[in-house]
Amino acid sequence: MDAVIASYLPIIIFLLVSAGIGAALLIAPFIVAYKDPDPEKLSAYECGFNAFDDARMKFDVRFYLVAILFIIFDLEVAFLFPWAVSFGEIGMMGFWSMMVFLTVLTVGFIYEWKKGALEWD
Amino acid sequence: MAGMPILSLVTFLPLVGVLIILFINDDSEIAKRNIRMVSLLTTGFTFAISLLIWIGFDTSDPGFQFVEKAEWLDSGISYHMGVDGISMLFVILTTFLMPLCILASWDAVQTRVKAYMIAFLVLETLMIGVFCALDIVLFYVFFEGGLIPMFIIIGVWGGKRRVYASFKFFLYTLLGSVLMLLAIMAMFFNAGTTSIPDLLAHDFPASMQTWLWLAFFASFAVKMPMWPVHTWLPDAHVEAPTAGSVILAGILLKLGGYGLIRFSLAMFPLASAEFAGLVFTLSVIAIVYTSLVALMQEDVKKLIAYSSVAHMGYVTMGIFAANHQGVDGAIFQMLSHGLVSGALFLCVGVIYDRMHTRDIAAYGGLVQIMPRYAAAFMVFTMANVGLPGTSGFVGEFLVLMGIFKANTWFAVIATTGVILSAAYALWLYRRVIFGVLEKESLKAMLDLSPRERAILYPLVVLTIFFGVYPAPVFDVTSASVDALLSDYSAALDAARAAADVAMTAN
Amino acid sequence: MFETYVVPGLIILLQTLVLLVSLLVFTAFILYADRKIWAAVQSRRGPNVVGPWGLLQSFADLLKFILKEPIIPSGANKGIFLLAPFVSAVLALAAWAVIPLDDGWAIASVNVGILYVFAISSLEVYGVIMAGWASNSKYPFLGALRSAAQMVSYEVSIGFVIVTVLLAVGSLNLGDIVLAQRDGLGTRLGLPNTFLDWHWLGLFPMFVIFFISALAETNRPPFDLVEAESELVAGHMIEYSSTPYMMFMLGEYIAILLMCALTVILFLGGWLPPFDFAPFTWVPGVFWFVLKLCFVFFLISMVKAFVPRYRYDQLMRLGWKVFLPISLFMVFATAAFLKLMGWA
Amino acid sequence: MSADFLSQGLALSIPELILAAGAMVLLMVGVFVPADRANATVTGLAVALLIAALGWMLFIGGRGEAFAGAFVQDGFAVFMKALTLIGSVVALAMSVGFARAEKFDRFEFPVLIVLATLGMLLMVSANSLLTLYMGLELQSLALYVVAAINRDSVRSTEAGLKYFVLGALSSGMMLYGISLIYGFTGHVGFAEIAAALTGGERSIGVLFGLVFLIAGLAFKISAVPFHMWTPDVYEGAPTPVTAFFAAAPKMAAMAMFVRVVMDAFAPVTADWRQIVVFIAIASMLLGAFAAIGQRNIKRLMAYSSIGHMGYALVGLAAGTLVGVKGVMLYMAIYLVMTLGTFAFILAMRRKDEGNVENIDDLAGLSATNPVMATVLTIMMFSLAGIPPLAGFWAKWYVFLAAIEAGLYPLAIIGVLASVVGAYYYLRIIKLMWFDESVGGFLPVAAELRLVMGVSGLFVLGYVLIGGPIAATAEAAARTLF
Amino acid sequence: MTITISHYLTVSALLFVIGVFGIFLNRKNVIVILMSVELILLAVNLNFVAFSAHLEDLVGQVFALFVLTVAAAEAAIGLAILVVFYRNRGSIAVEDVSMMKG
Repeated sequence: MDAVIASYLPIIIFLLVSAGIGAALLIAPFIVAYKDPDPEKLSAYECGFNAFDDARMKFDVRFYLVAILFIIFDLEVAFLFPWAVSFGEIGMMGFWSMMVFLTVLTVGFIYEWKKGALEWD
Repeated sequence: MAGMPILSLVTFLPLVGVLIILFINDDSEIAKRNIRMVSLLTTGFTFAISLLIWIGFDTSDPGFQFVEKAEWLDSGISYHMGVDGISMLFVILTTFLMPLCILASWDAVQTRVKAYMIAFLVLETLMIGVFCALDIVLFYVFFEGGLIPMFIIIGVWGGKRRVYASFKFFLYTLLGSVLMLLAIMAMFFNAGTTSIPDLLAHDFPASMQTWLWLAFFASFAVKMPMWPVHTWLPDAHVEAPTAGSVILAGILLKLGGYGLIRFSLAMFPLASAEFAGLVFTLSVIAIVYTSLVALMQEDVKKLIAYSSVAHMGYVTMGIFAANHQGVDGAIFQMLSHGLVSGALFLCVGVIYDRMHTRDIAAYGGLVQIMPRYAAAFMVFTMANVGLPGTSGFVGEFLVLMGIFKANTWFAVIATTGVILSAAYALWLYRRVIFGVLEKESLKAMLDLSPRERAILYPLVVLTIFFGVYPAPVFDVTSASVDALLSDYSAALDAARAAADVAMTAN
Repeated sequence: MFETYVVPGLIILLQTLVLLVSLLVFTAFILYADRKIWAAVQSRRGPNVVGPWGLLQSFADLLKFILKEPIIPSGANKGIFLLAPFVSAVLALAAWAVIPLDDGWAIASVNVGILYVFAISSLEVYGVIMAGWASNSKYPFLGALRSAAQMVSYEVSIGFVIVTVLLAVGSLNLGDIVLAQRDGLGTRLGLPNTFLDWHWLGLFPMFVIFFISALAETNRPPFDLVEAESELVAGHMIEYSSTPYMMFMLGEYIAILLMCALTVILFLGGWLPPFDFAPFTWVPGVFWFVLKLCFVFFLISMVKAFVPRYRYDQLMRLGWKVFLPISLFMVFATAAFLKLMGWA
Repeated sequence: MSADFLSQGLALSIPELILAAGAMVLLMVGVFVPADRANATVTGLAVALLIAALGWMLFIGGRGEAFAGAFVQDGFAVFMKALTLIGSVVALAMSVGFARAEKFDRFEFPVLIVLATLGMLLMVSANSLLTLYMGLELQSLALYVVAAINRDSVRSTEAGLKYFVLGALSSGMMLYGISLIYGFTGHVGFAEIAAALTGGERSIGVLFGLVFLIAGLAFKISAVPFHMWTPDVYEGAPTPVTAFFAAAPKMAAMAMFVRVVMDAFAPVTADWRQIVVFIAIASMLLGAFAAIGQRNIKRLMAYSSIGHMGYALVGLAAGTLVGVKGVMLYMAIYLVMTLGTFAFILAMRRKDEGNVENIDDLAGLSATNPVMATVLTIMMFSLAGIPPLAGFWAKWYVFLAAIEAGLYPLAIIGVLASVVGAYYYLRIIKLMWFDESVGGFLPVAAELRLVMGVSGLFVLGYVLIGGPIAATAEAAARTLF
Repeated sequence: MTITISHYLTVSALLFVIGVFGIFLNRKNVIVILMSVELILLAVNLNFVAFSAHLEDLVGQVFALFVLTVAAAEAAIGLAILVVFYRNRGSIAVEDVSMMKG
């Protein structure tokens, strides 16, 4: 069995088993539980009165902002991972490269901060 | 005088005038007057200096004279100027007509005088440059550059349909010449030079000559103009201001003829011989057809415009007859036409300035109130018809002789054009000058003013002078034309010999 | 074929079942423990009816959930609505595949273990978003958005924290990360191998940040704004009932345990004993691991009991304006320090 | 990796480093300086930075390859970078008045310009597909934002969105091409690719890759059939942005195009030539015909630029020294013309209406603002390629190359398209000179006057100063051979 | 069955084509276009990694990392532009991206 399969096959099996457990749990009540649906029960929850417009409404643009910031920073992290792992082998050049990179990131971060992108209200 | 760059001086002198004019504001009458004076002085001075060229010209030398050469722009291209017997007189013609044009616009142009004069002076530089250029790229630059001022002149100061006319003029001419541009590039790569003397000495391969000839023909035929690409010309002539028409008819059309002699005939002899039939056919159609069209015109300027097309038909035929009479005649015809048609447009301008109409029917009986005008107009009409004793006769006669030698049938048909031209020209003259002076508005018209006399009389003198004594022109041209034709026949003989060798080898 | 694939496959299957079952059972008791601790802090008795001291309470709850009527709101997007709890629970479980309980005791000892965990826990946000969107109801939708924003905000800090650990370790394998803590700061300072070698000391600020971020990442109090009963009722889970609801809760608790396990592995020396000499070395590693796990969970539970809930803006400010700069700076500092000391 | 290697590379890329570090500093200056002065300060500093980079590159910096051959600073690069930097500087300087008048004061604009310029410099110097991609994306990402910078305007944001969608698509296609080229040649360095393609049978995979790569490149220079974004972006973006779009990125993208096909794919010239010929013809024709009906002058300039890129590609299609030189000169001259024209467009301001963009607003301009009208007339004639103006020489060089390479049909179609193109340039001249005035424009800001004046003089005086420029271009082009 | 390079190429070609078609045939929502772009980049990355393994050359993987980064930046900017556009126009339907026609 080659090495890659050897280390990842368990993960696949593990995933399958957990999926099986999950599926079993999910399906169980549909098989055994008592069912008596009526419109009141099936309508969406909304503080005591009927929902009056589409639930998938506009929402605050700041959520987008957070999403965008997340993409950027998470990606930096993705770069930092291999750098950190091989930190011992890449010498001063590797160190300084990443320092420059992080400086750039910091500049961007300061910019965001000063522009108020991090203010929630 | 040796060592003085006289050709450059003549070419760029008008630009000095432009510089001066740039610093004058045209906001008052006095300023406008100053602008006109500066322009007149500039053109006059240019003419005076250009006469030095004629004086210093060595008629026995068939090659280029007053040559100037300098590195320019890029490898291959150079700033190369010079004149020979073929081009020299066109330079003089240009510088001669320019002051007359300025004078002709003295009162006629009242709006944007500054821009108008700048455009004319720039145009003069470019036109002189075309005839002086000894580098083919330089030639093209001057040749094409002329479109810019002419476009503005027609479009801004022209008549009712000026926009249409100016666009048509510009696009037709441009369309023709871009193909020539490609041909120039191809020649550059084949011969490795853009110097006209070198290109003249270079033998282009026969197959290439065909294409090059066609490309050049596309440009010059539009510029001449030849049937069927002449349709821009009536529009442009009619709509242009008087001085614009004079320049168009007097000089710009000659660029085409000059180009045909200098490039088509001299550089591509094999193709010229091959296509002579085509040219003859087109020319003959032009002569007959446009003469007939001219007969139908109700507009004075349009009539003269169509007559120009017909006359240019003789020129092309003369050139491609490729014999001494033909080429000499063509050159003479062009010079003469430059004077005569220019003069005719000036004559039209005279009455147009008074009546603001070009309708033939609006006139009649002018001889009674404007005798001097009638006399001058008559001389030019006769010259246009080609009556012996006027310059028009010499050129036309020589051309017809040349064509007879080349092809009798074409000559016969072409001769009918002479009769037709007599018909329309005399008819025009009769309707405008003779007849009963019945229109009230006409009766108030004055005869020629001193300024108009100063414009028209020199032209009258020259028209008759060259009609009686054409020798000064032929003196200048003969050596160069001889050289050209001997090269031409040598090339044809060589090609024939090569073909024979090829035949026998087979 | 048989020997190469089927036999090892069956062995792995067995191990997996053992691990999963024990994990689920463990979770059941952790839940119970959570409620008990909370009750104790509030001077209540907590669950005490089912089984001795109420020990079987969680199992009773399970049965109750299964027997409840599963409701799918009429406006909901049925497929996604059901998929959401499934995703939450399965992903939470899946991450456990690489967690080493003892030296070599991991179902899969992949050499990108930490990346795998990081990736799987990033995916958990999908469960929340799917639930919020599929419910087609306003409160779940808002709750899901808030929850997603919260999770991603803190994930960045967690990422930086992990990077500092990796700088010190030089491997992505979770087992290696644990083993590297055998010789840490303490040893370098000349002490014997003890719990002072573990990263919690050397990377103390990161340890704190990690712990708090873990709370936010798993929507635990004081950052449980998603379920904030007073504001959003129950966040993305409002429309759920029966086992789908239970699976969210299950996923949440397993994720909490996972975060505890990660804390243990990254900062508390995994299965290593606190003192590397007898009698501590006689105790099997898995015991130490579970012990540490329980300790961390106890901390989390205590936090729930006595820290008041944050406002949403405070939460975001903490994440972006406090943790992120600090952890970013710590990456600089750690790297520079390691270079300066010549330790890397 | 020795320190020598690194320091040499850093020394060669100092212009880029100036811009990179400078952009960071500018960003910080922008946020810390009081908001009312931020834009002016940052713009001034950005201009200084760009000029510093230009000066360093021209007078101090060395020449050579660096970073294991991924970056090259040769004569060609210096020439095209100089054009790019000039384009950026002028476009930025021209934005000052607009920013003041139209309340368009975001200090991010100059910063983004600096970043985009940095990307362009990288593109020009790229000697490997990786560098190329990074430079290209740095440029593109900055440009997407710049196009949408007026975030309260539907048109600006729509321009940004369109540019983004099509830009992302094109870089995706290009990347796909790059991945195929990498896969089938095994290299990303231009020299190595060329070596791998020499001699051996070239695989269909490489050709596919080449097609995709060229598609992406064509998008960046807005050549047909990848031009769709150009008119909308030109029209929608704020005018200084359009001016920038028209000037700098075109230079860099064309330089990149030239280097890629001339360096990496020199062994398969016959293959890419067909594509380039097709693109050139299509661009010239579309640029000529589609511009005729336009009423918005920015949109008209967009079609004009499409056409002009077609002409520039004619030179590239030749694939010879003359051709490359032609492309370089074409771009240089086009840069001047386009900057001059956009200085004019920025100066089209009326008292009550602010900036106007309609061609009809030009009517009768020669009576009200004769100097402005004259400058634009010169520009239009030059764009139409009428001698003796600079635009003619630009065409001269590229068509010369086409004729030399025997691409007669291309040359013929090209010159015919230029005649059609002349029509719409003439239409503008006609409006200004032949038509009745509809009211003049406000007095022109000093910096715009300067740009108009200098570009007008350049276009007019090219016949006098063209020699040294052509010689420089030729020397620079030689470095590619 | 062994998985060869051509299998990877086929998959990535399919992804690429789906992405391109997603852009051109999609007439509804700009977000779908953004997703299609991501799909194209995914295809590219698959190519790079497959080639990298096939050629036993690391450059491909490095390239893939770069592409990944740029793709993220691109997605961020794309979303940002889309948000401002939505704020101005009130819609992100493809047919509404049409203030300017040409």
